[in-house]
Amino acid sequence: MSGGEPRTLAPPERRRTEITANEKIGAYSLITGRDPDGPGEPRPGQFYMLASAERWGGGEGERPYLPRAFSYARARPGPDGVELSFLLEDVGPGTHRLGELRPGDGLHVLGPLGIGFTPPPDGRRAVLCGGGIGAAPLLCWQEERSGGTEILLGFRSAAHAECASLFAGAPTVVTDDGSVGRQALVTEPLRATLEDDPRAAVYACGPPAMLEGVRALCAELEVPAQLAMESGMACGFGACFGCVVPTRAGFVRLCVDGPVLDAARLETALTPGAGH
Amino acid sequence: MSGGEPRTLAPPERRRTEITANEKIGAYSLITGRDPDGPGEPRPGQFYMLASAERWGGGEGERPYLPRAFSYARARPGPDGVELSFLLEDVGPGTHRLGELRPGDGLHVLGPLGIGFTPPPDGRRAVLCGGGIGAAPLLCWQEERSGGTEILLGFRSAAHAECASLFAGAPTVVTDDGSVGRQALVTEPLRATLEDDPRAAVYACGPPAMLEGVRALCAELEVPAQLAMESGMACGFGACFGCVVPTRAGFVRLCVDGPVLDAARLETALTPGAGH
Amino acid sequence: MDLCGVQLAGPILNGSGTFDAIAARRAFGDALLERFPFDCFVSKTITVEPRQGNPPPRLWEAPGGMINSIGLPNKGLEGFLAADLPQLAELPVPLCVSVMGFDRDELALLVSALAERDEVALVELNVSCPNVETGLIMGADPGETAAAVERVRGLLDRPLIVKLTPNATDPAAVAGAAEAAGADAVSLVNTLKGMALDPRSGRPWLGGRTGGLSGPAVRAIALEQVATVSSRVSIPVIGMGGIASGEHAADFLAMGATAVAVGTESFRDPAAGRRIGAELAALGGGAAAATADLPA
Amino acid sequence: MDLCGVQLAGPILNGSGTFDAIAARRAFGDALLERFPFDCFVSKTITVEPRQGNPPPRLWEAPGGMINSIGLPNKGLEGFLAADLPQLAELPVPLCVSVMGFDRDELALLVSALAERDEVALVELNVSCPNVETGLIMGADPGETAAAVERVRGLLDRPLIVKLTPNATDPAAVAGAAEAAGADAVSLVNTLKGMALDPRSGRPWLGGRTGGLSGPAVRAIALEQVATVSSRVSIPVIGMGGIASGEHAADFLAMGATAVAVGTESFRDPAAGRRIGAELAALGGGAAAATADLPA
Ligand SMILES: Cc1cc2nc3c(=O)[nH]c(=O)nc-3n(C[C@H](O)[C@H](O)[C@H](O)COP(=O)(O)OP(=O)(O)OC[C@H]3O[C@@H](n4cnc5c(N)ncnc54)[C@H](O)[C@@H]3O)c2cc1C
Ligand SMILES: Cc1cc2nc3c(=O)[nH]c(=O)nc-3n(C[C@H](O)[C@H](O)[C@H](O)COP(=O)(O)OP(=O)(O)OC[C@H]3O[C@@H](n4cnc5c(N)ncnc54)[C@H](O)[C@@H]3O)c2cc1C
Ligand SMILES: Cc1cc2nc3c(=O)[nH]c(=O)nc-3n(C[C@H](O)[C@H](O)[C@H](O)COP(=O)(O)O)c2cc1C
Ligand SMILES: Cc1cc2nc3c(=O)[nH]c(=O)nc-3n(C[C@H](O)[C@H](O)[C@H](O)COP(=O)(O)O)c2cc1C
Ligand code: FES
Ligand code: FES
Repeated sequence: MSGGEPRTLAPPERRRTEITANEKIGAYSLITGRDPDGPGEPRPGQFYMLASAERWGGGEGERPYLPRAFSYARARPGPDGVELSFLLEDVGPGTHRLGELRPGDGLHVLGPLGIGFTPPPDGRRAVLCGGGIGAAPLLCWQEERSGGTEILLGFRSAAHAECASLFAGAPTVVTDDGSVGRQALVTEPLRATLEDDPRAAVYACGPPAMLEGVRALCAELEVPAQLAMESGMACGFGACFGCVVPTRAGFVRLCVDGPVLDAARLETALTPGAGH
Repeated sequence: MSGGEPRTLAPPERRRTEITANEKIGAYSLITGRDPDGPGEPRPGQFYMLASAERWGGGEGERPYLPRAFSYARARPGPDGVELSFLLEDVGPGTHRLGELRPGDGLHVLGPLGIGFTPPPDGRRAVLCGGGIGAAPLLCWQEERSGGTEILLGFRSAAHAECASLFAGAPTVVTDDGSVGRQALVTEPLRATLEDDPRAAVYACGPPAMLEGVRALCAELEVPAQLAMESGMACGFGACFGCVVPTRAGFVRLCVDGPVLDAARLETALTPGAGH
Repeated sequence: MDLCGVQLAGPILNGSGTFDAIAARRAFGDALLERFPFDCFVSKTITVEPRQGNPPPRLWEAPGGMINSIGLPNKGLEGFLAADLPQLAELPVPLCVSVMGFDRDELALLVSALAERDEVALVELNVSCPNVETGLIMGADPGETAAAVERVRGLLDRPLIVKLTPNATDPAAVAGAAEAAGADAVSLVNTLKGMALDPRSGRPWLGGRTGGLSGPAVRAIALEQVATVSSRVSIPVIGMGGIASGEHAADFLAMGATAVAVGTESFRDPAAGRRIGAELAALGGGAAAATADLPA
Repeated sequence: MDLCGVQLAGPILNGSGTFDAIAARRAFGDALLERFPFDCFVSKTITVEPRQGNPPPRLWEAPGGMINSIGLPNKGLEGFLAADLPQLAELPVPLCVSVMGFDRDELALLVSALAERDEVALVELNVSCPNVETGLIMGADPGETAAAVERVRGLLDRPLIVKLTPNATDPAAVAGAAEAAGADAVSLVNTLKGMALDPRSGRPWLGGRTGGLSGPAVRAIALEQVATVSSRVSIPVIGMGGIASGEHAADFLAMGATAVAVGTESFRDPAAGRRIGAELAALGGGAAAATADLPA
């Protein structure tokens, strides 16, 4: 950590980790790599830039060429270094290639990067709100905040909702098609719990439209919210200036000033080109 | 065949074949693909342009990007189409990728291409002379010429020489290091047999320096020779004009006017950029 | 569709010098004609005198593409008219002949000779070479290009295409000059100047020392130039550079091209043009674009 | 080695705008300074006024590279001097500041302000932008470039590098003009103009509509320009464009570059510069080149 920000510093070079597991969790994959050379305690909300060591750019790949950004979903100490897990949704060539990795394969990582979640101010209860693959950073955030967190998750379908089983307790799950839980957007149960008891701090991650729904709702109910956002990234460490999102104070680079942003800084959580 | 040339026509498009076998033959790999849509009777000396169906250019690969040229080593009729075998030496990204193919994988082929070997004129005996991976086209040429062929093969080492076992009869084998047969260049036994009985026609394939040795020797002894040559190819069907070699009559495209050239057409078999 | 008054069954041409229909027929026989990959065939560039081309090696595989230093080998005008033209006339699609002259008199000689042959539906001027009189690359200079077009315009009663080089500060200015001088269409991009070294010797790999880069690596550059040129001229634009799928073709059409050409991708599969045309048609936009100009 | 009188431990620079040492230090802490990837640090280009840069999206992944439309966001001259310069002065390597002006007065303002600061070892003029007075891209035109260099040359007692754009008909002529006007070195290539469309909407993807292509896709183009420029000028040439390995770096040095810069490859690994330097040293040639100019 530096300057009080929830930021664990990264070694200044890409390193090779070894895949120890790749599990299918419904529509997603949970890949785990053993990282003997990286810090053992990344902060929930931080992310890593990932690339498979083989068949990825630089002599092998047309696309993927650049590394891809992923929130870590779990970091567990092991005898040979921290075991980092990432929850992936296959949306294109990079996520597809990462999802193919098998135990023993090499995974290049740079990280942890960016600023993670800040604990709730003045004794508010934490409400974690995820949309789809946005569940990933909430997993380690729940693990770190032993007890007292409420979890609301929205998914497209039952296959996507399977990853709710990774969470402790009984998350509230809604789906677009009603196949698991109520047929609703996740902002619906969020509104219910916040109206019920507004002494909360919301932690949200998900697609831009959902984050914008959360932002508008929290602004309306005057509940503080931290949004873990996405944007296209080339480097992840502030070098390319490619990952900016608009804030009330102008563009900020999501990789060094985020990916977690206080919702109050945003006029909107919708950024052109983000999401898919 | 067209116009009396030993040339079987190819379908005018790349097609997908399925790998049925990939055997290690010492230092080389013999890969076999089932080709239901191609002609069953290519002519020995003809070649195919190959690319693996996955992880090769066009969205996947930086290099290999273009297909690679390979003489077919065997073509055997099967119930579901001809089984085409290629003998490969791993010298770079393309041959490496092809050597990794496993049964069931897709192999893109275009061919057969080019002009193959012409039978010996006026009752001469055929002397097949191969250097290293140059043994490949001699294999099918020997199979087609039932009996009466003499086979001389030179290799770098015993591991390379293992592929001599693919030939019928008892090929004469020499190696650079003397680990199998005499320590000699293959032009040595070639000189011996031609001086013994010059009523021969030589069919040679191998690295440029060896082909040049064969060419010079056959010119000296006035023995006709056909050389199956190599050059860097982008297309294999005359489109790019990239594969030219110098002849006494100027540059010719090896892919449509070769790869088998009458040695008498050449001043030298050495071409800048060919071989490795 | 209609390209400068010539009716084509679709918008897919080949890039000059990337498909030799005569050699391909030797390899593939008449099946080539039955499943011909292009809607219009563009010949390799011919010159007045025969040329052997550059010494090998002529090819280098680059990230996402290749570099060639072929050097315009061709039989020369007479050889082309005698040996090649009759065979190209047998193709099932209209013929465009590409020509290059090292001065304007050569260009005039080439164009007037072609003007006499009915087999020739269109002529393309490849101006990516230095003018031996002025030393300037014709296609990089608006004035040079205009002068070349003016010189030959009156000699030909058929459409005249000017093929632009991307190695220019302002290709749109060159396109505008070509249009003003009477060109019926422009095509772009030709290859980008590039170079590679022999990993063993550290000296230039290509026999011609430098060469031209083509393939997917240049697609983004080509698309930008096509968009800029299309917005500057009102004559048809033929877009090319790294097109390898129907989606890529659709991108060029969306940025203002009337037709597209497939070059390097044909080396990977001689049927690439046909596949790309079919993919484009399946996208809808392409089919629409292809038929939009047909007379009612 | 010696670069225009500045002593460097090796020949590896970063490309301007491809490494923000201040942001990187926030991510990596002081370990960055202990294992600093470059032998000389080049700042992102600064302008007189602060700039927000282009709207997102700013990035597109292309075959063998990427397109960016960043749009030169920076704090402006005052902000740079106050906030950034003190932090950049802590880096363990000499500092080169890159500047861009939209007219010559702006350039003069920037260069004279930097001339007063001892922390600045070299200044690079990024001339890949239009001169708002003449409308010409400064770096594509020899006369414009010469006038810009002449205007600032007398204002600076330290080495002045001119960064050339590859989007020019004759970059060597521009380099020659820069040399004649007093530049101490030239660097090239900047990015190549390119474009990509949003696969969903078919409209330009980048917020800035067009962008600059970089990475391995441009390496062959860059190498050719570096070779041509090196043969035309006698001042040092800093080569860049797609360098991703020591072998690539060695190729640029073999074609006449005195030093090389690593850009896009740093995005894949912040330590790329260090790796490339080590690979180059292992090849021998690089180490030789790196020490050849050291005073005896
Ligand atoms: C901080 C952060 C954390 C993240 N955490 C996770 C996580 O935990 N799990 C997870 O699954 N994902 C996560 N993501 C998203 C993940 O990084 C992307 O899904 C991934 O980069 C997509 O790469 P791809 O190659 O699979 O798909 P791409 O093909 O790159 O497609 C992704 C989107 O990029 C755009 N696109 C398409 N083609 C191009 C192109 N050529 N160039 C540029 N853009 C293009 C489109 O909008 C497309 O929908 C995170 C992103 C960020 C920034
Ligand atoms: C008609 C014909 C028949 C052939 N038959 C056979 C056969 O039966 N079996 C067999 O194993 N091989 C055969 N070959 C050779 C085979 O085609 C080559 O070994 C293969 O293309 C090498 O590809 P690669 O990617 O593995 O190696 P590459 O990396 O392409 O290396 C091969 C050589 O190409 C050069 N080179 C290196 N980099 C580049 C580059 N970027 N661009 C261009 N050239 C480069 C170098 O000289 C290098 O040594 C045949 C070739 C021809 C023309
Ligand atoms: C091997 C090769 C030869 C070429 N020869 C010519 C030529 O003779 N005349 C010409 O105008 N363009 C020639 N070109 C350029 C192509 O027609 C085309 O403009 C360029 O390759 C870009 O398209 P692509 O990326 O689809 O190949 C040649 C290109 C290649 C690769
Ligand atoms: C994201 C990005 C931002 C850049 N910003 C600048 C800049 O501010 N000033 C400049 O002179 N060049 C800039 N460049 C160009 C690089 O310095 C370099 O010239 C170019 O990228 C080619 O090198 P590469 O292929 O190694 O990246 C930028 C390049 C990239 C990719
Ligand atoms: S991803 Fe490069 S600056 Fe943020
Ligand atoms: S390989 Fe293309 S012409 Fe021979």
